Amino acid sequence: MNKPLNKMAVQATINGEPTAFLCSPGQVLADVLRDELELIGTKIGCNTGDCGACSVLVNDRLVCACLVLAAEVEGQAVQTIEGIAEGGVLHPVQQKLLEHAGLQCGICTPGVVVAAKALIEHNPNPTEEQARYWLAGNLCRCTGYDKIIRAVLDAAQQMRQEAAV
Amino acid sequence: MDSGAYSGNPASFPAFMATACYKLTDARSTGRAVYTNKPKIHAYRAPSVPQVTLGFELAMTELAAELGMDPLAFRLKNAVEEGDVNMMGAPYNRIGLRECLEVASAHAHYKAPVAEGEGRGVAAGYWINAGLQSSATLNVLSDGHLSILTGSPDIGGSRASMALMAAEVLGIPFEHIHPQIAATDAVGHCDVTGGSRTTLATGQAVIQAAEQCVAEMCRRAAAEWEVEAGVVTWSQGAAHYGEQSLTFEALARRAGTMGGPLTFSSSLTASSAAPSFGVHICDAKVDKETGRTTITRYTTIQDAGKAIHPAYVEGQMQGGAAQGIGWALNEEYLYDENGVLQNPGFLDYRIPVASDLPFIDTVIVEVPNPLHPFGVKGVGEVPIVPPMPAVAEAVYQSAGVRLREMPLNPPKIVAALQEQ
Amino acid sequence: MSIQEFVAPDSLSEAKGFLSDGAAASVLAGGTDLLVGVRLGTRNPERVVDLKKIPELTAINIDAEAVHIGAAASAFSILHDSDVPSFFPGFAEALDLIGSTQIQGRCSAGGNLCNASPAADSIPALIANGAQCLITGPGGDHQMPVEDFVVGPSKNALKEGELLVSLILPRPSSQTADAYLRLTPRTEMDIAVAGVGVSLTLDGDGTCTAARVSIGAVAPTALLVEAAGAALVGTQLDAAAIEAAVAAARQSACPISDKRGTSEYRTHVVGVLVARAIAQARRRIVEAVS
Amino acid sequence: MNAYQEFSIIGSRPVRPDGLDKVTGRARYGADLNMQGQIYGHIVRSPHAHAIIESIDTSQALAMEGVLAVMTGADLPEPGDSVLGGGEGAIALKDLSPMVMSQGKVLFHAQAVAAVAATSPELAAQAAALVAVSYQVLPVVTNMEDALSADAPILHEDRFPDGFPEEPTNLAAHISLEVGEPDAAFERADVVIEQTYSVPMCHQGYIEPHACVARVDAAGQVDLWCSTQGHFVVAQFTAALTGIDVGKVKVTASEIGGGFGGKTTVYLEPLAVVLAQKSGRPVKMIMDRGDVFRVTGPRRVRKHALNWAPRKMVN
Repeated sequence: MNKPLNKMAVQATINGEPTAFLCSPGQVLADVLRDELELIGTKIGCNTGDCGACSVLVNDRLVCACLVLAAEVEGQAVQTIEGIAEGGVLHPVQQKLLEHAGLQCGICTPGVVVAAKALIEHNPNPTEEQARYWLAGNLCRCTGYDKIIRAVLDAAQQMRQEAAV
Repeated sequence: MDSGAYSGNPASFPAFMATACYKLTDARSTGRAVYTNKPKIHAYRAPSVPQVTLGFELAMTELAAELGMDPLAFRLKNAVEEGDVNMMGAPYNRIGLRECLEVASAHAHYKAPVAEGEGRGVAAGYWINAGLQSSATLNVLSDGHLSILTGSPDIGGSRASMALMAAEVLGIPFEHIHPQIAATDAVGHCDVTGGSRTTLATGQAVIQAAEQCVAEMCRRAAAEWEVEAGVVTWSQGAAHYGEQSLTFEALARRAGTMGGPLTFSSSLTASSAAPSFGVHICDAKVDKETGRTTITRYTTIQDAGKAIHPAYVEGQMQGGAAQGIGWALNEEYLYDENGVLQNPGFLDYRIPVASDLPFIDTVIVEVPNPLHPFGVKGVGEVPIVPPMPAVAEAVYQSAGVRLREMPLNPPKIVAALQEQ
Repeated sequence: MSIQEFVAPDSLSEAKGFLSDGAAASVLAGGTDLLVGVRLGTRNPERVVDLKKIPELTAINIDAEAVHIGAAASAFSILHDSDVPSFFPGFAEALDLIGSTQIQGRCSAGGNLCNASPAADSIPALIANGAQCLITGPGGDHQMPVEDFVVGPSKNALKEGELLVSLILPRPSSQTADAYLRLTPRTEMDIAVAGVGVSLTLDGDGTCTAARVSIGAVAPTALLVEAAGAALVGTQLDAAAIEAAVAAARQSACPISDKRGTSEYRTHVVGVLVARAIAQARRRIVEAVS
Repeated sequence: MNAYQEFSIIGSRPVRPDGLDKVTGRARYGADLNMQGQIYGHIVRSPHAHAIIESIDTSQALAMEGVLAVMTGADLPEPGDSVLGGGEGAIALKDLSPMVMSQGKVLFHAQAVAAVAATSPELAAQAAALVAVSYQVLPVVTNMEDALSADAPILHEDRFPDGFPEEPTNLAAHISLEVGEPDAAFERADVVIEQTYSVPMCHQGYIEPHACVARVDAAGQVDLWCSTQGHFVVAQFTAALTGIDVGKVKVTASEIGGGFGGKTTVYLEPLAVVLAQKSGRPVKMIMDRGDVFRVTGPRRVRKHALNWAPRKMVN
């Protein structure tokens, strides 16, 4: 009754590095990132796309890694929380979350960082309402979202100023 | 109340907590806990107090209305203060309910007119706050940094508050302090992070250990200077006597030749817990056709004793308010007749998402706890107590229907409006 | 997971082969329903056929008569197409309401339709716009209206080996606009308790010359309420006409009571949404003309 | 009077020391630690909310390749009459033990009845499905009014709260508090308000599901990593539930992804320890989100009748 191990070889660019991994056909990207590639910053809160803790970018598109089959990313570019700080320099969203105390337990934080980065790339000047709706898929039970939203808007403003210089 | 399948947490607290904000001379509270085929209930943020406070606070508001009084002024008239005794017979020490009510009355939110079609509700809340057992060990490192070990898991920033308190006592930079959560074999016993006790009780162990460190460093400096230990003073991160001084870093670097490793531990059962109070103001707009409620403005005011790291105190206030708003509007377990939960996921167990909430304004009131060296009071639990009655009153003021069964979801509001 | 095989064909004919050789196969477009179903044990495919490498299935093409949206095109790509949201703002609203930004990055209008949930947001919007399904299969290609495609909760009209290729929405005139509204307890991350899609056409003096009203989450499938549309045609969309459309919609509704809402509430609120969606579609036409 | 009257750094807002790890994804939570050679635990849960377990046959699961241990409630020592913890967190062992794994009777849906450990999560799930449990299904009662009715099914045949009849009931506890003269107060009241309020069962809703990994070495020393609000409590509860000396149970608290009171007890940890003992391998367990809602810490459902007779409240 045990089926033989049925692994697929997948090649993708993960956080800028060409990466090859083996996965089973039904394995989701979140599990491969965490268990095979030791990228444990992608968190699993629900496994059904309802909490956003596993948010990653696939070809710059914001998705839940629990709802992507690992085999689907063949030839694609995946960016996880581990790839957001470039050369050890924090992304403004990361820096502003720290400064605004926009995290308490921190389990949602990697997903929030990835989603907020995608928001600002998509819309460099989001309103409060736009930020709230964009991040509605990132559940946070600790903060009431207040300091998260302030941090994201502040990061966007800083990035606009830097872009203008 | 429903215990679920097994008993556990005692049912005795909440009854008196409902009345804890006001001077009551005569009262009786009875409660029954019942077994049902559901999971055993467990502690949840200010266990049971929001539930009993709902009724009491709504009654206070209704009574104020009947008397033609402002609901905050009515509460202020009846608010407990130092020396009053609660239903458990315990006298209050210096507490901050009056201050919170006064700040709320004067707040720009409360002064602002209620927008067309909206309603406003206010409510107060109380939580006893726990002390319990805590331990901390401080290790002075050879480069003048400090490691702090405690056994209190950090859920909302307590490592930052531990480092701040140690920095305050020792006078060394915050960045030189490295707080860690140690395993059970590496530090003395700590009870759970819960009951709003960690910054208060584990923090007090840190403060005591840091004070031991200061005393020992002063002794060592005195020995170096060949003076009585009592004449050496500690300030700005250094021991001083006359013109002479020895810094924390110097004493750390020379520990090996001045008496050995500098390690200090403190364990205690904190008797310094003090009750905490909060007042919330909620504006809400009910769409009377669909029954949907939008929270349009929300303000929380709370006595934190002394706020060690104000941003994380605000965070507790905002997070507690958000959870309470979730309870008020949508959250509930739905069982079928076989005892099977119908909504075991975040899709249908609806906690608030970012677009469901406005910014949540905060005002930290600081009435120091006289039993704590820094004046700290617990802050994590009070903020979930007032939201249900505050939201329910705002819904009533907006929609004109008074609902006493939570949550105030759209079908319930429409049904009540149609009945009217 | 039970999935034993993952294939990503790059042509329709190859895909059809994978779907018709007898294996228990499921197509994967966005995966937002399939992978949740596998996780919760309600779906059990052995083979997954990823459709996103097939050009026809992800393309969005606009010709003189119609807009053709590949069945596997993601909500995100439709929402950020240069033309589709301005042609069909109501359809775009429906897609924008599905799940989160993350879900919209993956889910597809075709998948939302094939999944055939009674509460799917995009289906009433498609029905209101008179959309057709282009289906390919062993017997060749054929079309059918969206309202006939869903035959029951989680049941669609696709036969063994058939595949939904694209959705075809007739191009609206400048006097036509649509709207989609739904009711959920939360603002986002929720499933419709009731949903309404409306498409209206007005002539120069504001008389309604065509109207389609579709309601979702209040019956086993999304419904085209012909009587509601008929109540509007020939009127100036006055209060009486709107009330008649609302009554027709409520009459067609036969909702269940469940964890998301009672039957009474759903019936009530679907009428509220019909009136509001009509007002919104009319406003769009008036604003576009002025 | 406070010992410190003025502050130099208290009240400022520095960046928290653990912040960098949390915004970069490096912080390790309950599910983020792997021990060398670890296998995976999976819990068999009851499909019924009220039932007597007639028999459990684990032989088929145990025979599966890759399955290294199976356990049932019989592998936990009989709970005695001891009470663990103190204050708000106090709990009788006889309430805690069956909550973690049933020992003969199932009292709520999805209650744990057995667990397996296998070399992959998928295998463990498949093996769990092969554990054959035979139930005698009993009537279910899910609300308080019905639970107190005369013909209600009784959950605990052996419990008699103080001051209540000889026959067992579903009444778990009864408390009363009084100050002053409430009866007289009602008589002289200006206004009496009588209302009933109710609040449903709600969940803490922390985003991180329960998770742990446990190792037991040849000397019986337990090394346990888990997400908890109190790892000393985990050590104490786990030791009591498994019959191991507390001194042999080392618990390391991972970063914790929210708790709000819901992570002040144990659900998985004692089971992971028993499976690790039996298999000789470290055992990792992660709770499924649905099970977090189904079996862990909801807050009380409460109906609250208020009878209030305020007088001279306005002076």
